[in-house]
Amino acid sequence: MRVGVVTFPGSLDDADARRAVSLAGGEPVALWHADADLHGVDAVVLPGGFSYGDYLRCGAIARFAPVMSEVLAAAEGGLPVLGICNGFQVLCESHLLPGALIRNDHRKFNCVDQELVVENTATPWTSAYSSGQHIVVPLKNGEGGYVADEDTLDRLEGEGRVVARYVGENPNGSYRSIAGIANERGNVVGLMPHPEHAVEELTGPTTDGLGFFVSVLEAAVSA
Amino acid sequence: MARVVVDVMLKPEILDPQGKAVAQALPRLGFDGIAAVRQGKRFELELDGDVTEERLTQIRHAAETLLSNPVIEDYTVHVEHA
Amino acid sequence: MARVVVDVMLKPEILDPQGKAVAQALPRLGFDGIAAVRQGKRFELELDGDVTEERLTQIRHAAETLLSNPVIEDYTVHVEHA
Amino acid sequence: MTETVKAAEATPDVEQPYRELGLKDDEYARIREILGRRPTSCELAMYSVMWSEHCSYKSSKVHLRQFGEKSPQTDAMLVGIGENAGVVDVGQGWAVTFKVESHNHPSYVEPYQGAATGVGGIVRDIMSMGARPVAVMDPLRFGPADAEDTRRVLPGVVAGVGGYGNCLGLPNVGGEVVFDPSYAGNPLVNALCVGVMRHEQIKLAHASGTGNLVVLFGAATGGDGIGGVSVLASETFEDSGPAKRPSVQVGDPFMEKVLIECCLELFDADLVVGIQDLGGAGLSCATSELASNGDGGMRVWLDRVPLRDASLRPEEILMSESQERMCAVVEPAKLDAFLAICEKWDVLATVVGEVDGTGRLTVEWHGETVVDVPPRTVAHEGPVYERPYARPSWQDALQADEPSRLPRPATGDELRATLLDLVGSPNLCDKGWVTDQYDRYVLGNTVLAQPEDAGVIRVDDETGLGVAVATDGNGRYAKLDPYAGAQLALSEAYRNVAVTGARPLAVTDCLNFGSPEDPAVMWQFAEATRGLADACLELGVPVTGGNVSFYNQTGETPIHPTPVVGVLGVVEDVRRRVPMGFTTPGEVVLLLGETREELGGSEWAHHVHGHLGGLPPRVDLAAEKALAALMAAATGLVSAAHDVSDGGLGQALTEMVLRRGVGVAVALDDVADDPFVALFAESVARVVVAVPADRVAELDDLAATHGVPVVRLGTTGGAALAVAGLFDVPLDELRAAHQGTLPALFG
Ligand SMILES: Nc1ncnc2c1ncn2[C@@H]1O[C@H](COP(=O)(O)OP(=O)(O)O)[C@@H](O)[C@H]1O
Ligand SMILES: [Mg+2]
Repeated sequence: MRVGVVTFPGSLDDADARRAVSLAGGEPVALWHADADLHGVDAVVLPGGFSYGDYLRCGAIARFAPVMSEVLAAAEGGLPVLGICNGFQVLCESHLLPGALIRNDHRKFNCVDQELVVENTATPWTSAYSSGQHIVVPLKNGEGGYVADEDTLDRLEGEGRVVARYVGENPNGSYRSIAGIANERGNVVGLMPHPEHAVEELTGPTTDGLGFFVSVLEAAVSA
Repeated sequence: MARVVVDVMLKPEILDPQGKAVAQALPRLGFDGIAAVRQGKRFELELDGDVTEERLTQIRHAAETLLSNPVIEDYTVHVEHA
Repeated sequence: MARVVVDVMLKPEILDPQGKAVAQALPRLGFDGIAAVRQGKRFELELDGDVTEERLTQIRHAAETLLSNPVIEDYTVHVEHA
Repeated sequence: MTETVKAAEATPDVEQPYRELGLKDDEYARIREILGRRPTSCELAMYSVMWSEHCSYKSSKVHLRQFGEKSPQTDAMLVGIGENAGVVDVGQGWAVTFKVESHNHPSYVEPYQGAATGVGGIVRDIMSMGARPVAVMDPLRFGPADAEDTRRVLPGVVAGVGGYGNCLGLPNVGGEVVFDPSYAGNPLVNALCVGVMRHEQIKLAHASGTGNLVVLFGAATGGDGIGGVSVLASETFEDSGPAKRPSVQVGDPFMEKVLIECCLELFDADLVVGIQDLGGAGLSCATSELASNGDGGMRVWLDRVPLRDASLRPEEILMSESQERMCAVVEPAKLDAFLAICEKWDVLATVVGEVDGTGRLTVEWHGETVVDVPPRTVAHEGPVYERPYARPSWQDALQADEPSRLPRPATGDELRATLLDLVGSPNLCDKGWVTDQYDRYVLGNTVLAQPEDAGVIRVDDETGLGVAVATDGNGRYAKLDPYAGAQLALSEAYRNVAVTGARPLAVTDCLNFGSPEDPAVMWQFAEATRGLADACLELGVPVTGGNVSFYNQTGETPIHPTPVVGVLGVVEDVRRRVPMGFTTPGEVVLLLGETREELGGSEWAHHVHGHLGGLPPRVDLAAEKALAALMAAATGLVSAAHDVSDGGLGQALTEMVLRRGVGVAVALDDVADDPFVALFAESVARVVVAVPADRVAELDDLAATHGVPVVRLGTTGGAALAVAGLFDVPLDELRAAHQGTLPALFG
């Protein structure tokens, strides 16, 4: 089972994502932004970081990278794609996911151990969790406020496409405390918090994040 | 050399934490009578050669696809000096 | 209600990483003939009541102290619609 | 017109503006003597910036020598003082480099960019050793927490440290936030970076091998940070010269992140002979140091330097401090491979010179020679001052003003109120408002980070080899006694590293002082360096590098002398690291070390009485050594350990119970006769540990063998900090007091 992890200029958590894939029992494959080729991977992770410095808008420039046209096409075809933090922002800028992420309402970057509730376990990235399960993983970003218009939000809720929600005080002003969402088909998931930083007792607050990477391996096997 | 300016502002219905912070800071520094503040981005594009209708169309397209995100932002394009 | 706009741009001699990023992205997306891009901030201040010379002075002062750092930035103030 | 060497020879008597450039008459005379003629305007630019205090260390050199002379015998040191950063052997073929530097003045003028470029600069120093940067730390000092200007400076500095470091993908694993009126108008923004490499990957800033090429890569060169020299760039020295150049720089962290990855790929492909970062004094420094350290000479074609601002004159290009630039020496045969990797990362790279056999540094501008100098005279043989120093007249009175005269809390209620007041004071309160703005997770190797005593980073996934780093410094102690103050900074950082289970190995230091032209300040500096060198020798940890920052003062008033000391230690297996917080109820809590009535310069005297006087706690390096040895032997036995420092035992227990929400019940009778002394004295060489009840005897034995006194304090558990016979504080109340302060001040 091969999981591709894209490196854009300015990607930061790509090595962490690859390590998480290995710990889950998969084979990580490094993908390069300028290389319009997915090298036959079974799933793709767009990792966290500051692609192109996020100077314009988070993910705004990365979206146009050659590899993204391949990711878009494959995603339409059902390939499991997980965008974490900056990756989530790239997916929104690419219109693979609705809405957008804006500056945290408190205007500060914040790095905290965040409690989440996993609401949708039907996606290839969340099947290892039980619906309603509470997990704690790091949240670290300056522009993590999820926004979308009311209709979009209602549709996301109605179709059960809110994958994860913040528990307790809203950490960044995200509408309806949304931490992660999926596309209609469910194969494309965007997540603000960082499961790849919660995969080892030694370095993470918990190992709750491993489930995302275990899930996609199972999905690929059953697929 | 000609300059075209693209202003990008968050849509009114989208919360603007930075503008809000400025609005709150102003009175503390003794500036009153300011009802609201919005903070956006200003892009100054220097063109070599002069501004043609066709290039403006190009720039509007860039404003729409790259410089702004239509989901949350509005933009305006104007020529500052041709 | 009157609107006063404060534009804040990095001084010309100061590096502008944001503008640089945009300038490099544009050609990659097929937008050519753009010699340089600078990215700055645009503040839209909504005043209740109308714009008086005295309030403009106030706003210029705010632009100088709060909205910009004169060490690296220049600002301009103009009334958009009184 | 830019003067050629010929022109300078032809016109020996031309007046030159060396004074405006900060050169003294005798320094200018010496330049003429070295060259046997008057310098060209480019040469004058080069010498003036390279002979400045900042680049030449002319006032501090004679004192810093002690770090080498008194350096303890250790085979751990692979690269010592003098290079961009020191390198130590941490075993298994791994080497670690680390260094702390200051960016104080820019951070006051433009807090965000000043702090950001401070981080950028130290990271490039670490890269220039051939290492991958793996973590940063930021020791910070500000004026009073409630001062209006602190509200401007602190949030900007913190956002800048975070904005740059987070964007580089470097975990921030520690630092300091200290408030004191002496830093109002002169905040201290120090930044530390740690890098890791294999032994064989170590690189040096040497331009060797005649025919090798000098490649400038990274950002284009602009008019950043060259204010002074514009007088040279003007056509004639009379007119005012071009538009004033900015003295503050804007950082481009994305450029630097790409530069890091690019450099690492260049190192892995073994494509560089020598490498040097461009920091203070820009190309003047990089070229002269590379050439001076090399075996030949160097010729530079200055007109090939890519410019951001075409109007720059050669004098300005030579001293521009534009950020995010590196300079490499490359074999001609490897140039194409080198450029290909730069291309892959979209990094601008240009051949700007070559190593030649002349032994001289020559710079050409459009075919004309504008610089022709012996490189050593620019880079390494600058002026050296024996600045006069004298113990200030007020020192005796200050030391005589004992805190013993201050009214103290006595009853349980008074002690309780004092504890809550202190744990919420700006210097002792929780620093989460600051540290939550820093990414501590990125790279996935952070084993311990703030608020733990030291940052611990995993170096090797397989073996669990890791390093621990902590920084400390106490300006109040140093004001009372600079010699002891520097030693106390070292012993606290040493202890902070040791309590995690690491073996302290090496030291870096950032010496923040007032004006060296003030004999009192110079005395403080002489005392502090002497103290630090002596203590390093006794503790067996060499100084591997650091930084001096002078002229930290507002008007005539200098800051407290503030030596900031960073200690690096090795952790053989990070899985055995010891955290600071109580984890398990029912464990026995012990205090290791001796508590004396030591309150001079204490947080209690400072916060409650605004008092600074008497003597700082007595330095006890032998006790620190024994304690460190004990802690190393006790990993696997102690389940929590936290050093006792600012704020005393009360503060240490507070931090230990709040970390994981496990309370404690203690009795103070065996700590000191006066419970006030037991709670708030700041005696050194003390650590609080928790041990499973059935293993206390083991610890007692260990302590006995190491000659470390042990006092039994009590037992973990419950939802309060309970002090027998005196008071109880519920954890919620304690947490509210400890965590509420900075959010209330800074939003
Ligand atoms: N500016 C900062 N950046 C990162 N960590 C910090 C900063 N200031 C304080 N810390 C962390 O907060 C904790 C408490 O700081 P401090 O009380 O100075 O530690 P200690 O007393 O053990 O030296 C330490 O882990 C320290 O590294
Ligand atoms: Mg400590």
